[in-house]
Amino acid sequence: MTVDRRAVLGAAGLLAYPAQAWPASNARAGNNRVITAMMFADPAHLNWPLLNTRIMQEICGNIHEALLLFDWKFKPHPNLARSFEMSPDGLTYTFHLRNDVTWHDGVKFTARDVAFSCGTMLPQVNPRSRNAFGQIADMVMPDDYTIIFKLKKPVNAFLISFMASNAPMMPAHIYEGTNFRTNPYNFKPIGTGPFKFAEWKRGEYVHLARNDHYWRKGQPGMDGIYFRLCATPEQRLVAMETGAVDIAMADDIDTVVSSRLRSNPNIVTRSDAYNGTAEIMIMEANMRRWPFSDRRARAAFLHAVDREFLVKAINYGEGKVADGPIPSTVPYYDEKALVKYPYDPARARALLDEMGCKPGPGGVRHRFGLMLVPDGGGAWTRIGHYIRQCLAEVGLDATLEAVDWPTQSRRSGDWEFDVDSNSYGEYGDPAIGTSRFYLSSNIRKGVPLTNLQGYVNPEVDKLFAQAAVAVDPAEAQACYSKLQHILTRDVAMLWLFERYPLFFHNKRLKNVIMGPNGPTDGLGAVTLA
Amino acid sequence: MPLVSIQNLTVALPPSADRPLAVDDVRLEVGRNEIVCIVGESGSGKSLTAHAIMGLLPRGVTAASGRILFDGQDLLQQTPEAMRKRRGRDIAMIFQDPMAALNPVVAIGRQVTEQIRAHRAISEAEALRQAADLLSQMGLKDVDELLKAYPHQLSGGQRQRVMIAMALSLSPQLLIADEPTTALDVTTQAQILKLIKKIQAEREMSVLFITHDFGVVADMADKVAVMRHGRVLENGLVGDVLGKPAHSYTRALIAAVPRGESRLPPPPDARPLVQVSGLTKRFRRGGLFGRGTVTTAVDDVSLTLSRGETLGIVGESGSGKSTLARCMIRLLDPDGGEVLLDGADIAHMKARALRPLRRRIQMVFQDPFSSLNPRQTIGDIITAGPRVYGEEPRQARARAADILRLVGLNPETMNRLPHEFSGGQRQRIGLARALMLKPDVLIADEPVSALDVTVQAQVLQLLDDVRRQMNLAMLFITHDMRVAAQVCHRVMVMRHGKVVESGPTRDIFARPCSDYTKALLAAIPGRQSI
Amino acid sequence: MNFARRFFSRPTALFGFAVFVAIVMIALAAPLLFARGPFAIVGMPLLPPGAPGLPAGSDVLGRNMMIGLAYGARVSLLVGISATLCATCVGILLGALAGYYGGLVDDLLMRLTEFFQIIPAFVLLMVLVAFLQPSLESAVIGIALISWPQVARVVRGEFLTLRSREFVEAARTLGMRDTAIIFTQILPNALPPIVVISSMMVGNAILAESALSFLGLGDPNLLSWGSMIGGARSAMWVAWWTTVLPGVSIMVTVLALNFVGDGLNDALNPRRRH
Amino acid sequence: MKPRYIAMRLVKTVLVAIAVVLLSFFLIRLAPGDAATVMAGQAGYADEAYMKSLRVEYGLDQPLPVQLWKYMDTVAHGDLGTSYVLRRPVLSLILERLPNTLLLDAFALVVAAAGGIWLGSIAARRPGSVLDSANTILSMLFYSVPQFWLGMMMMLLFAVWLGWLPPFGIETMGADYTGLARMADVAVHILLPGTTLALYFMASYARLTRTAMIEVADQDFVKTARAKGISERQVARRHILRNALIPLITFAGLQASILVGGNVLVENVFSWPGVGTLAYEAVTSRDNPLLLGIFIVTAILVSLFNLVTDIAYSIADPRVELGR
Repeated sequence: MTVDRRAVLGAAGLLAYPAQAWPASNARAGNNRVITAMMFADPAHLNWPLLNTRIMQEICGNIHEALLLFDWKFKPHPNLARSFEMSPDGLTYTFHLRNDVTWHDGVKFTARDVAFSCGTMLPQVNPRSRNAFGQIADMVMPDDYTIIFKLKKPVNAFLISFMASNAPMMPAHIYEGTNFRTNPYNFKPIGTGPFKFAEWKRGEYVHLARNDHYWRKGQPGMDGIYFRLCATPEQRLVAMETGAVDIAMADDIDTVVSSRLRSNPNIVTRSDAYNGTAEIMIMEANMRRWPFSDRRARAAFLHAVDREFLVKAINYGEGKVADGPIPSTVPYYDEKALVKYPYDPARARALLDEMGCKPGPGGVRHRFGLMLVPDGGGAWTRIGHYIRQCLAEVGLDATLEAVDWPTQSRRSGDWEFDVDSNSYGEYGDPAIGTSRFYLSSNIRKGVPLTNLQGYVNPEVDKLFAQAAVAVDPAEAQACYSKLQHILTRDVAMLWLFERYPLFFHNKRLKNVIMGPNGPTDGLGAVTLA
Repeated sequence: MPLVSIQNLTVALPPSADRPLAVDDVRLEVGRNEIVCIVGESGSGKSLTAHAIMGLLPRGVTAASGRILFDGQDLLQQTPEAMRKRRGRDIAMIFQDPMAALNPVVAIGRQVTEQIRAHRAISEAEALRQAADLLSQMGLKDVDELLKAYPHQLSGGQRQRVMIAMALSLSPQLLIADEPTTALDVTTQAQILKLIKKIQAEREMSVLFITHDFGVVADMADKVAVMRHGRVLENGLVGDVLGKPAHSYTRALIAAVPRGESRLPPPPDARPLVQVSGLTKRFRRGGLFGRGTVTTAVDDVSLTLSRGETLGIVGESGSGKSTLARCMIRLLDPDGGEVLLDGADIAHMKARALRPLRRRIQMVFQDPFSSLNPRQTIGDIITAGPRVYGEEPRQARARAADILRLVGLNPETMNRLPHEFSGGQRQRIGLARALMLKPDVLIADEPVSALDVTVQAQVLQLLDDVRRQMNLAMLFITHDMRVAAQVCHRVMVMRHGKVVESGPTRDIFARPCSDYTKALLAAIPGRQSI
Repeated sequence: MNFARRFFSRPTALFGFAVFVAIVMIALAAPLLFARGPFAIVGMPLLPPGAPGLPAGSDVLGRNMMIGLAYGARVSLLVGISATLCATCVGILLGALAGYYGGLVDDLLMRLTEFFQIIPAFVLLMVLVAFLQPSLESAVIGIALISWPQVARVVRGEFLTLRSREFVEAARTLGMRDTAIIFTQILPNALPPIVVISSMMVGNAILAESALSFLGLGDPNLLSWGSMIGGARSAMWVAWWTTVLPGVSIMVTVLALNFVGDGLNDALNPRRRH
Repeated sequence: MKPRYIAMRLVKTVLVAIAVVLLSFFLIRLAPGDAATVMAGQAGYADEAYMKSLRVEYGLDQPLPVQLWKYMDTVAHGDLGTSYVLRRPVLSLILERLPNTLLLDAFALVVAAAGGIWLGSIAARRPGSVLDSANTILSMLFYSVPQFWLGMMMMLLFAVWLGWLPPFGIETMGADYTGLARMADVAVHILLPGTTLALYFMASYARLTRTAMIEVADQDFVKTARAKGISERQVARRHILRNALIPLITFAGLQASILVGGNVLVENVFSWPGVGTLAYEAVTSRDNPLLLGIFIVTAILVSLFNLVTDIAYSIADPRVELGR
């Protein structure tokens, strides 16, 4: 079955309401040089490394900056670092910093801040930074604006670790020697970015004001940003349509209605704003339990589910079927290496028969639980409902388990599940975002978002290790190609689809998305029409 | 020309009622400067006649035909606004229960001035001054305090005086008093009756007085009208009607009024079956933290009761007579003293040990409507006791038929539910329930006070017959001296939880020792005339 | 007989009863009428009511809303009635003990019901359901747990007044045991208000279940009216029927139950009729 | 007697709060998962060291009785502890939100009571009339509708289709209004959520008023009032309504207690920054100190409301004496 989005839209158009909703001008009032973005929940605090969630990236990306910026091909460019070089053996990196950068409180930004961020604060509080910065053996600062990193062993993903989402620069004069978790500046952060923290009214908004002393000339192009709390999906749609809010990011708008916003002439839609994160929707099978301990059962699962339909109908076309562990939008993806599992219920049944998972009374071969990501009846619930129907066709009876976040985290961490649902971001390099789910060394009971499935393959372990220290990109590519073959052959995970979260902004905003990290790189370049 | 002349008044009830007419072709006159009593039992239409005069018939009840001439004008033809202006000014009314008739959340003063100011354009202060005058005329003291008080802070007598003061505030020509003393204690009743009579004489106004009690009629009326089933049976000067009643119903009514003198022989001298000594019961009120207040409801009461005799406990409300009974039958746990039944102290017995003894003391309750479980058939109600003690259901039902016959009911009524019976019949059922257990002692707690006077006489007779037939020891609790005189061998007068005096009925009535007893006796309405 | 006549003489009670019976019939017949179940995808998503084969339109997944509404009735009624039954049984038992015996038992029970009165009920319900894991059973248990104090208070009040009525005193003087008095004398007379409050409580339980499902704390394997609304939240501007129809279903069902409760109240307490 | 009684009630309030802490402390901890797992899950990346450091910081590594003891100790010092997730003092978090919830409550209470009493007294004037029936049915309707859904529908109607009112939130973002302009701004925003809340309670007020007025109208003192010859309007106002309103005080107190904990659903639907949304966040993130804090503050407020209700009752009805 195919779903024509336009037909859907036509049906919906029957009751297109008069566009006279509460006027945006009312909602925005006064200053037109201030824009409003939305947040679906209040963040706990504004210490970015301490809680590296998407909402923090969106807000703090305007306050904090990284040393490097990355282009659409994930090539590094100068940012806070004027220039940088790597030694041929891949063990020494030198960064030359700009000397015209000041923190929002007027203190000069220097190498000491970089050393503090990369050497102390980030590895300590941001688990994702540990891969790269954990390998730092020594840091040398010949002057205030130069820093040299010496590594214990080569790290293939070292430079990409300087993406803003992984390595925001934090002010040493604020945090050094303090308890990072309780520092009062967690609620009034100090950064170097185009906007500075102004006010936070919990339950309502976070207000960022223009940084008049921003080092990049001519930026920022507006007076401030309000991040307005819009807790429910219907609020977010209304806010966007009425123009009360200028920007909707990532999951703010349910895919169900994305076509409606796409067709709105006042709104610009981007589906590439999160290429840097490169998110895959997955299901994890607990490989300690039969039948999913058998690769044939996992293969049958994939054959049973029409993932094309899942993308098109359930996710309204916003994405692409995920064939393997590495998303198709990032480096190292190798389509030729993949073993694919197209929609084929007959094949699924055959595989299950072959492995001895035979139909019992009522045609049921096996009953198991399918734990859903709690999203209050959103996309994951729809995915769960659809997959349950698909599996029933091949004799697998999945019971959906609705849990709340704490329960989901605890049960998955403690391996108390048959199949659970999840998603992961690649964050520029498989060594940062991907390998953690497949390495046997990362089987850690009680810790969510690790190798929960209990997948063990020494060859995979070896290849990931080899790729991580490869200095030559070709060598890394070879390892990752081989990995993609082995992992897909083993059905090391139930990959569903790559999600391209949509980014919407009012067309009065220009230059909003400038690279694969989208809003995380900040909205300093934005100009207003 | 009489002040009020009711001509062929018919009052119709709504279609859903059990009868079409509440008042049927009534003719009645109230002359100037006279008291006319309407006397009748419940459902006689006496009250609705009065309400018709006021123009205050309940919703759905209408004056279907006839005229009510007041000073020559037909009140039934008046506009509602004209009637409103007359009410309170020309015709005033006082009601049975002054507690219910006063607004509980408005101060007394305000309630009096409200009436004055509804008809006269004067200031609140001036109205208050008048109100104070009126209240003192009614014999009330501390008037200024009283005006600020709320109804619940007053005694029953004070409240009714306030009601009368209110009614008289605009010097109406006619005062309608609808059973104004029925809810009051007997001594208070006497005072209020006296007050009404005095004021009537002073102001030379007309009073229409509604009552069920021929004793009151005898004391109050110049003329009397006897009503039954919405009709006036007899109408005339009070002396004529009392002396030579023309209608048999009137005769029955007069005969049924207890005489207030003992007809019973002195009690047989026997060994006491029940001996109560030093019985005390206190009630505590108050919460977890606050110091609760303690009232002593029964204070060191002793008595004896023998087979075949009836002991009357007489007292006004709050005298502790009901509490005493409930302690003796262990519905309440006494705080001190003992209750010996055949030598066994049941006052402090554990529930388990007490259970087999319970059948020996039984009780007949006051309220014929709440004393029978509305969801059980008569058969189930009266066989419940025997079944508790393990009697075969069939045998119990056979005995139940006998007992029902004994109390004057048809045994075929056993499958009916209580609501199908009248008040008097229900009291008989209650008695049957008690008798089923073949008790030695029967406690009757105001068994006839909720009944009409003719029914009252029948039930009293039945109780006395049963007592004699079954050789029961009977404790008879009542507030009515006349009733006590009729059925009791001995009488014990109680007040504030204490025994005032006790002795053979004749002695008490003939030679009361205490002032209180004397006051009680003096307060019996119509004592001289009937 | 008399009771039935009194009950059905009210148009609202008649309407409520008829609607309630109809909804029960739909709920019972749903698996017979729609064997494939409510989750089957039958067409394009968000088709408006009246599209071929879709009298109530399709939802965000292209499922037949009609079937969803029919199956939703099963969940709502099942939760509503079971939770009420549990709450009523517990409430009667504890309320009867407290009202009849008074004293310490009463004090303890009143403190316990006060606790439930003080803690925000819905927050407590969310904690309970999170603890028990969202499912049909946990919804029933949770709702029963926050509802029983209401019954207990009513039963206690009834017992407090009834225990001093003379027919109860009479039963005691006859030597009847407490259990017999509670169950044969008092309880039958206390039933009318219990019946009334229970019928209203079914409605409230349905509302609570829909609120839970709306927030995603319902049983994900069942389609309930609340979860239909919750799942279609984001689509409500583009496809009104996805939220309006389940909402109206809840409203009509609860309204019917409240009308029934109102009718029962009047029919069982003829004196309070006006 | 009265000050003493009030003092006793305040002492009781403290005892109730302690009982609430004890009961809910264990109740809350029955739920699976803790704040550490939540935060690890949110961060998208976690390891043992990170989670252990969180647990040590929160004291979650201690045995339960020790945790309880420590918590009671902080509470005894007038401190409700620190939120796990938001990392700020619980008391200030709650006090930040409480005014918003109280504002919404007060609006809902006034609208519900005024509207309900008005509707109820109209209905009571002619029981059984068409107006009365319409009133009853309408009240029942509002009583039967799911609040969250009613809120969504109101938003759809008044904010989206008609465009008369702002769809959600408590004030206009970035407008920085002051004084009257700000009050007007908040007033416009409160209309939808406030009315949604009020309609539910209005139904109860209307029913209670109607029943009470009909019952009072049957009482003897109303007959007395008529017998005095005062006008029907005065009878209705001074005698019937005045008495009929007394039971409503109890209901208003009850409503206040129900509302003070915040309404999770209505606040959620309208993004109203009140205690309800805070409680919802606290439950879903296992922020136990925050949830316990909300329970304690609610318990104290409810006890105070009960006291105020009792005092108001004793003023309105002279028969009722405080402490009896």
